Formats: sequence, C-alpha cells, structure tokens
Amino acid sequence: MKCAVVVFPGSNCDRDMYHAVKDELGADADLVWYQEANLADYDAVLLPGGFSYGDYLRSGAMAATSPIVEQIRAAAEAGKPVLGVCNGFQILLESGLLPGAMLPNEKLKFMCHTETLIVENADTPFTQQYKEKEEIQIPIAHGDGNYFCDQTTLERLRENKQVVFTYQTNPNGSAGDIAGIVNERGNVLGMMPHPERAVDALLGTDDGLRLFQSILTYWREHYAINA
Amino acid sequence: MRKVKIHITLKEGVLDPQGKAVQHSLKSLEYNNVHDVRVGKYMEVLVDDKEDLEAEIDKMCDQLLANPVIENYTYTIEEAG
Amino acid sequence: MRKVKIHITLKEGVLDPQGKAVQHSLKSLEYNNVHDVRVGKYMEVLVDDKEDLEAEIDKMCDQLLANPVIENYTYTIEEAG
Amino acid sequence: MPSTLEISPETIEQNRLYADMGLTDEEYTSVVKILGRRPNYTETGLFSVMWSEHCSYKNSKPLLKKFPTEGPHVLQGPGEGAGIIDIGDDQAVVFKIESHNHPSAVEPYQGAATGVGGILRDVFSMGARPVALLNSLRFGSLERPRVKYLFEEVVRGIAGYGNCVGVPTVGGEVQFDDAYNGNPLVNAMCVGLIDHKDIQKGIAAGIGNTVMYVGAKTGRDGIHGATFASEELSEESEEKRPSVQVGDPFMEKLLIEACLEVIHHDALVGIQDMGAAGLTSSASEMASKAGTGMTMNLDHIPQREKNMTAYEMMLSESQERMLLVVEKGREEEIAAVFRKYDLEAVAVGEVTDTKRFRLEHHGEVAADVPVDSLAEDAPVYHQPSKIPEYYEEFQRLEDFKPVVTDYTKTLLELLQQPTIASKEWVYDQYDYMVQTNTVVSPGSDAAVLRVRGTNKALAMTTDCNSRYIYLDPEVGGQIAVAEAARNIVCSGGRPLGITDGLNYGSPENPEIFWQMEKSVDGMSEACRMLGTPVISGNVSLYNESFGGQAIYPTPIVGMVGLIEDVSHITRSHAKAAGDLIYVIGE
Ligand SMILES: Nc1ncnc2c1ncn2[C@@H]1O[C@H](COP(=O)(O)OP(=O)(O)O)[C@@H](O)[C@H]1O
Repeated sequence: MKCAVVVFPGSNCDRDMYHAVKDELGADADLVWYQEANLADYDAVLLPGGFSYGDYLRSGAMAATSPIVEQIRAAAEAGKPVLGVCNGFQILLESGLLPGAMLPNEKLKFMCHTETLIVENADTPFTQQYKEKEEIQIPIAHGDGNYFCDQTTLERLRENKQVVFTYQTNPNGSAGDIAGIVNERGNVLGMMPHPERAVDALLGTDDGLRLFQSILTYWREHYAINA
Repeated sequence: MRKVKIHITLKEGVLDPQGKAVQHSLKSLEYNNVHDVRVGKYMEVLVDDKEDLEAEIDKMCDQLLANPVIENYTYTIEEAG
Repeated sequence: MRKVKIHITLKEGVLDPQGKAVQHSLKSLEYNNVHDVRVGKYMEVLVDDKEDLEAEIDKMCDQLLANPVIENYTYTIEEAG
Repeated sequence: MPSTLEISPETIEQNRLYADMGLTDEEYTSVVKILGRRPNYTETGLFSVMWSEHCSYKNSKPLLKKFPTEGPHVLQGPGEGAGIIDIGDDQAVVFKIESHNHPSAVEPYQGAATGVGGILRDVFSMGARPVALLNSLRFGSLERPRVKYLFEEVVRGIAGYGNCVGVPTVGGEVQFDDAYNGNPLVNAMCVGLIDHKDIQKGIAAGIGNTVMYVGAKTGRDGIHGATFASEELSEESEEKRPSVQVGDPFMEKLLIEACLEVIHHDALVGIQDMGAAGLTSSASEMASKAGTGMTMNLDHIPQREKNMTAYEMMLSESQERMLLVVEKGREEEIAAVFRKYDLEAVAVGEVTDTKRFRLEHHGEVAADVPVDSLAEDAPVYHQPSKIPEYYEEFQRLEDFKPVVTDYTKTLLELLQQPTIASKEWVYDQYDYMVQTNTVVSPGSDAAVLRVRGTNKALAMTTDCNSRYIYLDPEVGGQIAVAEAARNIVCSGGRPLGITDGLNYGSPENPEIFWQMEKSVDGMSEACRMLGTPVISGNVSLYNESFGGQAIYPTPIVGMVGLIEDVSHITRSHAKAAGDLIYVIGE
C-alpha cells in the first residue's frame, strides 16, 4: 500500500503522519506537496494536521479551495481510504467531503492532552482492528475542534453509523460528543484526535497504530490482489 | 476602485462560543444590562470596479469568505476613498 | 432594548496577516482585481437602553472588546428589532 | 518622490536629537570622530540601535566575559545566532534563550508571540530544525486585573505562535511576585537539531556576491518611539505612530521550511535572521564578521507601507524576515527555492571590499559608515557597583525557622500559591506533542525528547528562583544552575551546557549592577563546577516598574542535557503504591 501524505503550506503534522505510516506501520509513504501531487499514484490519501494557511479566516478554509481538493474528491469517489486528522478533518469539512463545520472550542482555548475515545463503529476501513465501544487513548491538540452540524444531520450521522469516534468526556463542545465521522460510503474519515501521535508506547500510547493497521488490512482485502 | 464591506455572522441556531465568552466577561465587569453578544467577522476588500461586481462578490463569499454551513454574509459596495 | 453594532479593525500600519492570506487565496482563485483585504471583527451587542449608553459602549470597547494598542473601533446604536 | 524633510545633521547636534534615539553626548561625539563629520539622520539611527544595550551589550560585556564558554563538545559558543553542542553521531544540539519583556508589557499577545518567532529564527538561521520551545515567565500578583490579563494573553501568544509553526512547547516556568507588577518577564528558548555538515554562518563573504531579502515586507513596526516625537510632519503623525510588531506564524512556518531547504544549496554563502534592529544589525554584522563591506539599495526592500524613509526601513523590527548572501549570478536558483513556498527572495545589495556600510535610497546616499564601527566599536562601560543596603540588612538577620503546627493545612496553603500550583492551565494550551518526539511532557522535572533515528534523547529545562537571587545573588546564581542540572540529571540526562537570559533593572544603578555582577559570578562558578559552558544568551536591562522599582534580578538558566539511552529516561511522578521514597543530599 502506498500512502500520500499531502503537505499544505502550514501543515505541521505531515512528518509525524509520514513516520507513523512508514516507520511504525511499515507501509510505503510519500510526503507530497499540494501543488505537485498526483494522487492517482496512491492507494490511500492522508491529510495531516497543522495550521494550513495559518488557520486564518477559518481552519482549513483556504486549503479547501486549492486544486488538489478535486484529486482528493476523486480518490474518495474511487473508494480509496481518505483520512483527515485535525486540520485534515477541517479541510474535509470545508471542502464538503464530510458534513458539518468546526467552531472554536467551547472554552475558546487551544488544548493539548490525551483523551479517551470510544470506538462507536468498528466496521469501517479505519477501525476494523478495534472492538465496538472499545476505549482508546489518543491525543488531541486543537483550538477549533467544536464539531457542529444541524440536528437532522446529526440524526442521519447516527442512523448511518457515520459517527466513528466519540469523546468519553467532551472536551470542546462538539455536537454529540463527536470526535470523528466517516462519509456515507465509509471510506473518508475525519477526526480531530491525532492517531499518528499514538503509535509508539514510548511517547505515552500506541492505541492509534491499529487505525493505520486497519487501513492496511482493508487495502489488502480489497485492492492488493489487483495491485 | 471599490471598497466592499463584508459582514459575516453566525447563522441563527449556531452556538457562538466567542459571543458567549464576551458576554460573560462583560457581565463580570458589571455591565449588567447586556443581554446577548454575537461575534462575527468584518472585512474590507478593495477591488477594481467591473460589471457584475456583485455577482463576483457573492461568488467570493460562497467560495471562500463565508462557510454556508454556519455563516451568513451581507455586504455593501462603496466608492473607495 | 438596543442593538449595538460594533466594528473593530486593525489600526493603519499594523500588519494584518489574516488579510494578507485571504488576499493571496483570492488571487489564487483568480480574482485578479483584488488589491487589498483587511479582516476585522464585527459584534452585535443587545443592551437595555439607558442614559449615556454611548459612554458605556465606549468604555466596554476600551476595556474589553477592542485592543486599543492595535485596534480601532466604531459603532452604531439601533432600535433592537 | 516626496521624501520627508530630513532633519539636518546640524539640527541633530544642536537639538541633541541623538539623545532621543538613545545616544549619550559622549557616544555622539565618538560617532562624529569615527565619521570625521556629523552623522545624518539615518546614520544617527544606525549608531543608536547598534550601540544600544540590546545589540552591543555595552553594559554587560565585562560580565559576560566571566562565563565559561568553552568545552570539548562546544561547536559554537556565544556570538552567532545560537550556540551549538555536539551530541555525537555527527549531530548537534542548537539552543538559545531570548527575552521579549518590554513588547509583552505593551501588547502581551503579540509581544510573546513575536518573542517566540524571534528565537525560532535564531535557531533555524543556523541551519537547525527547531525541535522544542521552552519559556520562562514572571508576572506580578494575579489579583491585579492587568496582571491577569498580561498572564493570559502572554500564554495565549506563546501558544498561538508555537502551535502554528509546529514546534512543541515542552517546558518552562512561571513565577508570580509583586516585584513584577509593572514589568513582566517573557523569555523564550528554542532548541534545534542539526547535522554538523549543515551548520550555517551569518557572514557576508565573497566580494561581489548578492545580498538577498526574504520574508515579510518591511513596515513601520517597532520603530523607536522617541524619534517620532521629533518628527515635524504633523499631518501624518497619527498614521506614523510607531506600531506594534505583529507576528505571522504562518509566514514563519514557510520560512522555516524554505530556509532548511535552501541551506543545502551550494549557492548560499551566509544567512541570518533580522532580529532586533532588523536590517541594520543583520546586514552590518554579516559584513563585519566577514571582514567585508556592503552596499544596499533600499528602493528594492519590499515595503508594506508607503513613503518609508531610509531611517524607518533600517530600524524597522518587522517580523519574519531573513537576510541571505548568495553567489553572484545564482540568485534565481535561490529565489526558486523560496518561490515554492510563496516567498519572494529579492536582491537588495552587494558585498563589497570597502569595509563600509553604504545605503542608497532614491538615487541618493542615505548612509555611508565604516561597517566595523557599527558592529564592533560600540563603547563598553564598566559600571560602578555597590553592595545594596537591603543585602547587608538581610545578612544581619537571624535565620528564620517557620513553626508548622498543622502540616496538612500548611501543605494545602503552599499548593495554592500560584507559583507552586500546577501549571496545567498553561501547558494544556501548548501543543507539546507535535513532531512526535516528546517522551516526557510538561509536568515533570525536565522535558525529554527522543532524537528520532537514534537511541538518544535530549532533556531540557528552564530554571531561576529570583527570590534566592535577590536575597543573595551569588549563591542564588549557583542555585539556578544547580537546579537546572538536577532537573536534567533526574530525568536521566548528562548536562551539556546552558543558555542564559539575564533580566535585571538599570545597570546604571550601582546596587543593581552589583546584583548583576554577583549573580553572574555565581552562575559562572556553578557552570565551571558542573562542566556546563554558556553557549548563548540574552541580556535585558532596565526592567523597572513605572515607579522606578526594579524587578528581582532574574538570570534565567536554560539547560540541555543528553540522555545516552532512552531506557534511562525517568519521570518525576510516583509510579506505584508501596515504592520506597529516599531523600538524597543534605
Ligand atoms: N510557562 C510554561 N510553559 C510550559 N511548561 C511549563 C510552564 N510553566 C511550568 N511548566 C511546566 O510545569 C511543570 C512544573 O513547573 P514548575 O512549577 O516551575 O516546577 P519546577 O519547580 O519543578 O520547575 C514543569 O514540567 C514545567 O515544564
């Protein structure tokens, strides 16, 4: 499996994502500059965290207008796994690949610490290695992680099992305690917590590693034969 | 040249954490007559005039400046001083 | 009840990184007629009317809503709808 | 072009306008002697900033000489952007601390943010990737609304900048005391990692080579206020008010990536950030260090505002700017690297063999002075020193032994002291994990970061108990270094060296100068004993409240240590019930 880690101006978790996939998962990965990327060459697309365009105006808004977004959309439509973490999630929201929007954290402060997440749906390309309702430790680090969507959307997300992760204790005011959601098809995941920061027990937790392993397994089951 | 003054506000029904915080701070400074605060953005954009400027500003707002999921926008166009 | 509409803008000469970034983005979206963008804040404050309301709003702005070192503010007071 | 009516050299002398800019009568006289004529307005400005304490260390130089600065593992001592220490495997650690006290007192968010930005540039201009930030903060009593505001905004500013550029803020300290009511301290430290082969120097070598400007445009940011008081053009005066420096961490992030890419380009000769005194200090120091001269054409300086004068451009402290020297004829190759990051690199001058610093503007010579006179001929003062009365009084006091009757109550009271209480409120706002190397995060004795690809780790801490230093500067100085060393050792590391952030009141007050002298003596002695040379540092003087009350002497120690094996890392928290507790030492 070959992963593209898309680097936008201001991305800053790009190398962390790259190392997680390359060193800890052992998959192939490239850091690809947003203007030079050809995502058709890759099996999975990873949008890292950071402050694309300084998070000026709205987090992820300016990155969401760059031409690479059409390639990301195409990858999603082709059924490839697309993962957006933190700023990557915000970019997916701003570009309409996932429903909803991000507001500033309820307490208006940036926060950085490890949270307990609950795996709400263990039947996605990103979570098959977890058990449903399993509690996992994953760091968060964000200022605008207060997920918002209207009531109808929230109900639809729940009905379709699109809510993949929730916070055990809501840190930021997110609707429905949502920490991560997938699109209807299930191959585009956006999440505020950072699984790439949770791949080595030396740094506190490796509960995020199975998320990447899930992607790899999914790819092996669905695509590796043809590849 | 035109100066476009754009107001971007949160939609009704969208919680406004910033507004809430400001309101709370005002209260603790003993401004007890404040009932509500909403915080939005205000932009001044300097553009060359052209035909259909309004249509272009609408497009800018829809594409980038405002997020239709949570925000509304209004604007006025003035002669740039 | 009154609705106070407050505009807070960066003082002339103060760097506006946000405005610069937005301008740059608009350019890459091929709005080539944009010459400048400045981003500020817009607040709507709902207050009970009182004597000297203006003096009170000035005080609020100076004390909390605006940062007098880098920002200017203006406001209008309207009948709350 | 309507250039502003430049004030004549005669007027500057007659009305002592140089004094408004910070030059003394004697200093002005020596400038006249160096030039063989009266300096014009721009030249007076150049000397005033380069001969300021901030750039010249004119009051602190004699003290700084006392510090041990050498060691077998020191690759770069004080003098460049930051110091460098070998950590084996052809790798080195780069670090420095810097203060941003006065800007933070005026505009705390931007003051703190730009402080972080400045120290980052010091480190990546050496060619190192910044891997960690720390800070050391002092505020007055939290019961004062203004102090509370300063505290909250400073923390927000540090977070806002550090989080955005993606460098983890992994440690620091906060102390609250009435001594800082009118004058908070905001010191920021940056640690970087570098391969020996990538070490850069800020030199303008190679006659004929091109000087290039990269980064944010120059505005009228942070220009010394006094000079505006003497401006005669009243119409624009409101608009021309000295404006606060605003940081743009997004621009900085682009600069970091672009600069770390460009250092691998063989057309690059020298690189330096524009820190205090912006263009003036970076350009003149680069030439002076290389033994060359430099000519710049200010018409080419990217400008954010209209009608900027030579004086304004040279003294502007606009942030996120770098100066490069590039092999002649290869400017385009360098510009292409920056273009990828949407940054413009512009040719603004040339390295000359004249040893002069020459500025042209609108077809005229705006300044022409010997370059070494700016960078090296600043006066050095040996201030008188006097033992303060308070100190003698304290020495006569009996030792105070508190009587504790209710240990629980006293403990709880102690834990509620803002200085002692948990600082989680602070560091929860810092992204201390980005770059995924943080093994020990804030909340322990020292922060520990692994060195990716090796089995090594780095431990780092900032420490200074300024009350001890106030009570006895010499012993207090020793304690500060020793405390830092203990924090490193407790974490499993061997102390390598320190950077020092010297914050004091006015050196012209003999009692304060005594505090400076003695604390530096104490720190030097401890550094010698512990084998931790001082490889970089910063001096911030005149830290006084409006009433003229000086802060406590606050020489902050930033220390970095090496952990040979990640399995040796220890944390400070209790691990399991039933574990034994030992007390070691006296
Ligand atoms: N300004 C700060 N920034 C980041 N971390 C901080 C800051 N202040 C304190 N900390 C962290 O909080 C912990 C406790 O700090 P402090 O109360 O100064 O303890 P100590 O006396 O052990 O140095 C340390 O790990 C320190 O790094």
